[in-house]
Amino acid sequence: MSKQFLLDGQPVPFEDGQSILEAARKAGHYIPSLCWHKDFPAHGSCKLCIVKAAGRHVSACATPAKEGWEVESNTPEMNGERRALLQMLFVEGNHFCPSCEKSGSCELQALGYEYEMLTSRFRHFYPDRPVDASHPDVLLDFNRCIFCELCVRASRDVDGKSVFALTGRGINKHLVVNAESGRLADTDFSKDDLAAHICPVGVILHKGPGFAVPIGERTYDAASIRSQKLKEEES
Amino acid sequence: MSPARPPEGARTAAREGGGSPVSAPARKLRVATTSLAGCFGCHMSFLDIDEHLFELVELIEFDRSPLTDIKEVGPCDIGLIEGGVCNAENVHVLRAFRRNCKTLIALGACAVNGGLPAQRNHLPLSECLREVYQFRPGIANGQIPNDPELPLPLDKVRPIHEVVRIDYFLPGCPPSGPAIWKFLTDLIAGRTPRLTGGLLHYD
Amino acid sequence: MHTQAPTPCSALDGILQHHGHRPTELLQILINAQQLEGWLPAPTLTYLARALHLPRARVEGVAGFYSFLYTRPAGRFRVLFSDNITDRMLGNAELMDALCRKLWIEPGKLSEDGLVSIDATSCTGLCDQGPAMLVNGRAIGQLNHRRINEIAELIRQQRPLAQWPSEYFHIDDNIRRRDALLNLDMKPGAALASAIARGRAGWLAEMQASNLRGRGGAGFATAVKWSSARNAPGEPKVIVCNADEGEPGTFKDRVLLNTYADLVFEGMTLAAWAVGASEGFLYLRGEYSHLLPQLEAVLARRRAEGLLGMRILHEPGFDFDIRIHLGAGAYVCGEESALIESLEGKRGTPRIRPPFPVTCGYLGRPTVVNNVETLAKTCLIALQGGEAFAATGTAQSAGTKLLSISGDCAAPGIYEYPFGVSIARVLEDCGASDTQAVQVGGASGICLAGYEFQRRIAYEDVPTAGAFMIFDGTRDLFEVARSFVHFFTHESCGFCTPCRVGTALLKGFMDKLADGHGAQADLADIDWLDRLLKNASHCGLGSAAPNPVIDTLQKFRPAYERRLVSLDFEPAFDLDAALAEARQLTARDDPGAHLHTHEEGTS
Amino acid sequence: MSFELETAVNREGLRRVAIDPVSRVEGHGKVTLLLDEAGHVKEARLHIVEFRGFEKFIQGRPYWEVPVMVQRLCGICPVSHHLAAAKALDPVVGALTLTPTAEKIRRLMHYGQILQSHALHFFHLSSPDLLFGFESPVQQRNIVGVAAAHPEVARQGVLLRKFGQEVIRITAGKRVHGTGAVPGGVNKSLTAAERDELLADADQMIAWSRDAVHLARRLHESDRALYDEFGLFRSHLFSLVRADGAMDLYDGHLRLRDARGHIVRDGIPCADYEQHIVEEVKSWSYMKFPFMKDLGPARGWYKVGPLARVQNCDFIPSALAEIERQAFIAHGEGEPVHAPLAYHWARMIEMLHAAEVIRSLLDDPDLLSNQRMNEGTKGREGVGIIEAPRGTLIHHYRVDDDDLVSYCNLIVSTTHNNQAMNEAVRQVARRYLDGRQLTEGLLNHIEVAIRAFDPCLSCATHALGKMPLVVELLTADGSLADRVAHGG
Repeated sequence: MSKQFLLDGQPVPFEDGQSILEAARKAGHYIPSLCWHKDFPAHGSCKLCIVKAAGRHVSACATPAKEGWEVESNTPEMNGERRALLQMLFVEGNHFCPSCEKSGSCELQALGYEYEMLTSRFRHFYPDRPVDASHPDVLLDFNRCIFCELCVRASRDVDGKSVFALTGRGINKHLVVNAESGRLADTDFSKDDLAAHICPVGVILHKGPGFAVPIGERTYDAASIRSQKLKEEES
Repeated sequence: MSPARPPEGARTAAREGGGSPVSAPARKLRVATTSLAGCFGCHMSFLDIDEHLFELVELIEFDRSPLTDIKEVGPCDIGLIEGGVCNAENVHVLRAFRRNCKTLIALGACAVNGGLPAQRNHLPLSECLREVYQFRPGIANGQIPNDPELPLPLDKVRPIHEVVRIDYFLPGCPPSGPAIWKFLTDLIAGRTPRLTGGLLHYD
Repeated sequence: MHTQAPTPCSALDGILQHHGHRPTELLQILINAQQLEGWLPAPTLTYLARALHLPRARVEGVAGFYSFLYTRPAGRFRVLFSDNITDRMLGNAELMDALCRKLWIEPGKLSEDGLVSIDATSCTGLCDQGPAMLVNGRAIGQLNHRRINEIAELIRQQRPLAQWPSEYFHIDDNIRRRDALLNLDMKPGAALASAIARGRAGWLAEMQASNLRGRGGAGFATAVKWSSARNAPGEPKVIVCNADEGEPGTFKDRVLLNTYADLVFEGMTLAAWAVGASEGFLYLRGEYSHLLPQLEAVLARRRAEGLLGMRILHEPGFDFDIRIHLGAGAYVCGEESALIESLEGKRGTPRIRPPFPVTCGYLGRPTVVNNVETLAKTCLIALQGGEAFAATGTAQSAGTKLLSISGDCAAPGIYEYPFGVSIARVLEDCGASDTQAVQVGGASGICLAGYEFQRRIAYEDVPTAGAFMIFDGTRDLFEVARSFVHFFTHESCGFCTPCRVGTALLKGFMDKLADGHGAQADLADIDWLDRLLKNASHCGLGSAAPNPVIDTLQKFRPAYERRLVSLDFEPAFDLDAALAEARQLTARDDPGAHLHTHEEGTS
Repeated sequence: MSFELETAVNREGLRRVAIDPVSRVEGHGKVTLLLDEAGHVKEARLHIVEFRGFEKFIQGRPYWEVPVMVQRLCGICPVSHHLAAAKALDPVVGALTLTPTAEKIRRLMHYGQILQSHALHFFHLSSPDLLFGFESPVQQRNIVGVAAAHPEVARQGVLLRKFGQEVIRITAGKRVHGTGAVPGGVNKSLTAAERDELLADADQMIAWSRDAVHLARRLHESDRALYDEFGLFRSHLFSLVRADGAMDLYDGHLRLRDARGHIVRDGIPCADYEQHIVEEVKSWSYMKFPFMKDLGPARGWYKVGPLARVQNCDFIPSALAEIERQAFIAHGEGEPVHAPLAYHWARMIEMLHAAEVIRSLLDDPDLLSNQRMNEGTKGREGVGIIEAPRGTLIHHYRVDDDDLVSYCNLIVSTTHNNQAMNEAVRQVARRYLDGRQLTEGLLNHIEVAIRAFDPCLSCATHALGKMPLVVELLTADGSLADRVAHGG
């Protein structure tokens, strides 16, 4: 008998060491995430995967499942908190979906749809963030950064380059690149790096294609992020 | 807790019809619409309900709107606001709508979050005005327009919920005709509007 | 890369040499490197990154994390006014304003000649002798207008700090009430000798009997922590003394380290004996760097006396030494896993737990992190036995507690009480009158109203790391809460969404009310943000950040309500001010060029 | 032409009347009139009161984002902006020519846009004035009133617009603000099913468009005195024409005729627009006033849009529309037609042309091909000019070495017509309002004149702004004497 916990009343089997999120997705239950990626250790910063386990709020990606736990995830309370977290991410950056080429394939946007976020509600920060177009192949639009650090991790742990890092703190935290000039062109970044393909939002963009994919054929046009992510799990 | 009444966790109510025909309410609802700092795309999308327009006018009557010659909003059931707040006049119109409309709706990306015009927000207003009216090639008599008839621009473009209380939000750039139809028919029928079935978009 | 060699190359080499070119010493290296020019120019970061074989971006990331590290020119004199609520109550804003005016500069900006910059910083731990400031990291308390005038003159004359009057830098202990710990007059090594005599297991058993719980506020049983680390696989094990005393309103560790350093170091060594650790760190907050020379001297003496180093007190296999790491202005590093990150030379971001430090801490090794006071207390246990220790205090809170008392009272300072003492008793002892509220446990603690003054300081009632700030009837509790929200917003590491954005939003709402734009709807939004921060934050900073607001909204709600200008809705910004730039550009001032921010008759 | 009523000689003590907002136009503007004690009009101005700043904040954005971004200038003719920008940026990716598929899909999209916008303007916005009379009751004077009195007209208007919007949706992915054109080509071709969907209705659209032309013509001929004289003024006519002189709304070169109908400038390559056009800034409008540089501001202004285009071209390259054009030209009896209300007639002729072009494009197999993109040696600058529903639309960009936009200049259709609309307002004010007791119906005459131009005030406010019409009567000392709640 494998161990199991209850997710919104449904039994979910798990193996020792597996997180709530991993076990849930494997069993066909979607718990949302932005900073989690199956090829990297849990990061736990976006907090979208927040669930209530045994009455306590925890990050599902970073919390090992426990036998017999009752976990609440797809409830009005948890989804309401997720919606609020999404609203926070939207107001702190400059997310102008209408003219963003990532629109339709952006995970932040797709989660906004999934959790029926109709307004970003809070005061918009409208920060002044730069665009770095120095690199011949790749453009960085920092307006859209959500600090998931997937690029940081991919560049450091897989590409072996550490092109990206975070500096600053609190609401002034921001991404920098590995060059004294601060320009991506002065790093050893390549468009073939994993880090060039891992951004869940529209920060790291390949120059040129822009709006090459027509409306209707973008990642989340046809199917929700919920069904897409569960499908990825199956493959 | 928020000024809005979003469909918080209304997941259990997932069975209402998508844009189903509506039975007429006891009296026609009075609806006003306006565009602040928008592009009229949301009004165009409103017209993209196509033939439903004829159904709709059986259920509502228009007050102030770009489609009518009523210049000032009067007491209404529903107000639809397109566009964000970019100048002093927008503030006056928005407040007049809030005073007169029982239900005020932010229609489209600009009303909801400032939209594209808010991309000037990280720039000083003086830079924008000078660049456009004073310092560019192909200009004669370069100056910043300053007639008292012109409303002054605000330093930043604001979503309308930062200026008055808003009851509902209908995002999209613009929200599609079917989304607007679903939203309005929900509202007219007395259901909390929800954009289900792929009708919710931010672009 | 465009790299010009930093000017003081050889000096940097010396610093690198001193720190053995260890990447884990990155923060220490940056602190030392900054002393060369008062800031960290870009080429310096590049040079250090190369020398340490670290990605430059990581070095920049660390330099950008800590408040006391500057990656932009910061002035030969860097003045930081302590900005705890107690400093504010003592008029720090007026003094800062005065100094700025005298030196012709704006807060937060460097003077044109590069001479001086003036800014505010989080509580510097001199609440009993504020208002206080740091000048190039050196603490000066008891500021008043006369002293500010003199300081302005010294800066204008560019007089090196070493030539400033020494009494400026004098810091009082202000010990007002002594009990078991502060009365202890121990010969260095005595506690150690006693513990060694009991053997490691015997010593741990004594600790268990004492029921000593962590004095940092969380109250975890110290013996349990020690034995977990002892039983965890991995070597060498590490003892860390958390002297990152950043909680606003607390300063007991400053006093312990100033006058009772031997107890602290001996406590660390006692922990090492129990756990089997060989490496120790004292993580000293940057604000206390003035203590560094004397602490180093104590360590040197203890090494000479055989109380540190190889075969301590000749006990075979008992090898342990202590190094001091400085912090650099980051409250979050008081969180133990963030502290460990910082010790490793990284940004002070709290780790995901589990695993906990006792099994996987500094460089992945079993690591015990204890509070300064906790470690000092272990000397009492070693000397007098666990049972004797457990005999004082309450059932669940054994022993005594140091309180850092500040605010509206006659005698601010350090008070040691057995656990169980009532708030009222403390207030009486320190000469407080007309007390409206007491903030126990600092910004993240609890705000007690008058009807709660019979409650007791104890883990089972009012737990605290020791801060005890008193507000009399003249104080505005809304402003108290607002100052704490500013503090948390400034100190949020920014790792998780709710804390990074939520604290900034909360600050926005508090400032909206303070600026006269409050509406009833804002209180509901504040309440919702409070709950989200509490529920969803990654670490204790975020979940504690709303505490002052939650408490004051519950107990002092009228302080909020009287600020509301609308029962419904009110914009957060001044609409007329938003037209100011356009008015200026068009030279218009007609009625149409203005807006009333508060719409008449619609609220 | 005269600028006589632009600024009153002595503004103190005059009565101010404002029409705010101008309604049943796309966008937001206002008209102010200054009257003396006897009610004589001393000043009349159409102000554009909004400023949005696109030209500034677009700088620093990557060029490939621009065609999608600039659509948000205007929700009525987004396709025109989309395509003008794409055309301007084709040279930036080195696409000096497009693949036949890309060219034809863009054309299809654009003519869909012309069709829907013209239908919208005529049926939804202007037909109430024309069908019911300028002074008809406010309650009736809107599309709902038209639907009640002339249900078939309203229905055809709605369905014509719907068809145009469907053409756009199928080519751009969305009815408003799609993404079809990308620098160097398009991002999708048509499927056979999509083509068939449009083909099913295309012939009906031609038939209805023809009916609409005839309706406009009948209206015009039924009251020549009114239609030929209302708001009349003469000016130059300006538009793109194809190399052979044919009407082409997607591409071509620039041509200017004088008020008598003589071609005075021809064959101006789009890229040279800057050498010919200057924009004047006036203190009382956020919308600039363009004029031909060598002719000067007093003489060099012109009309753009359907009225200009139908007369500026040598012929319309589609059979039915060309027949209607000839009838229109015949109406002028050897002189160009300058009457603002003739804009509606010309507009319907263009709508018919658009329906015919769509119909014939749908037979073209290139629409289904996957040869969508061209590229070549990258350039750094481009000018894209297109005939938007309301007239000539100019987009001009420079791109820096890092692919970011470093300069953006936009001259939109309505801006070209700024002086013309002001002139029409003044003519109407002089003819109908001067010395009379002002009523809502009289004030609507002003708006009827503005509406004839189909001003897209959204476009016009790309600079950071917008267009409202209130009527306030001020006493000599400037205090409020009366307020005509225009339409209220």
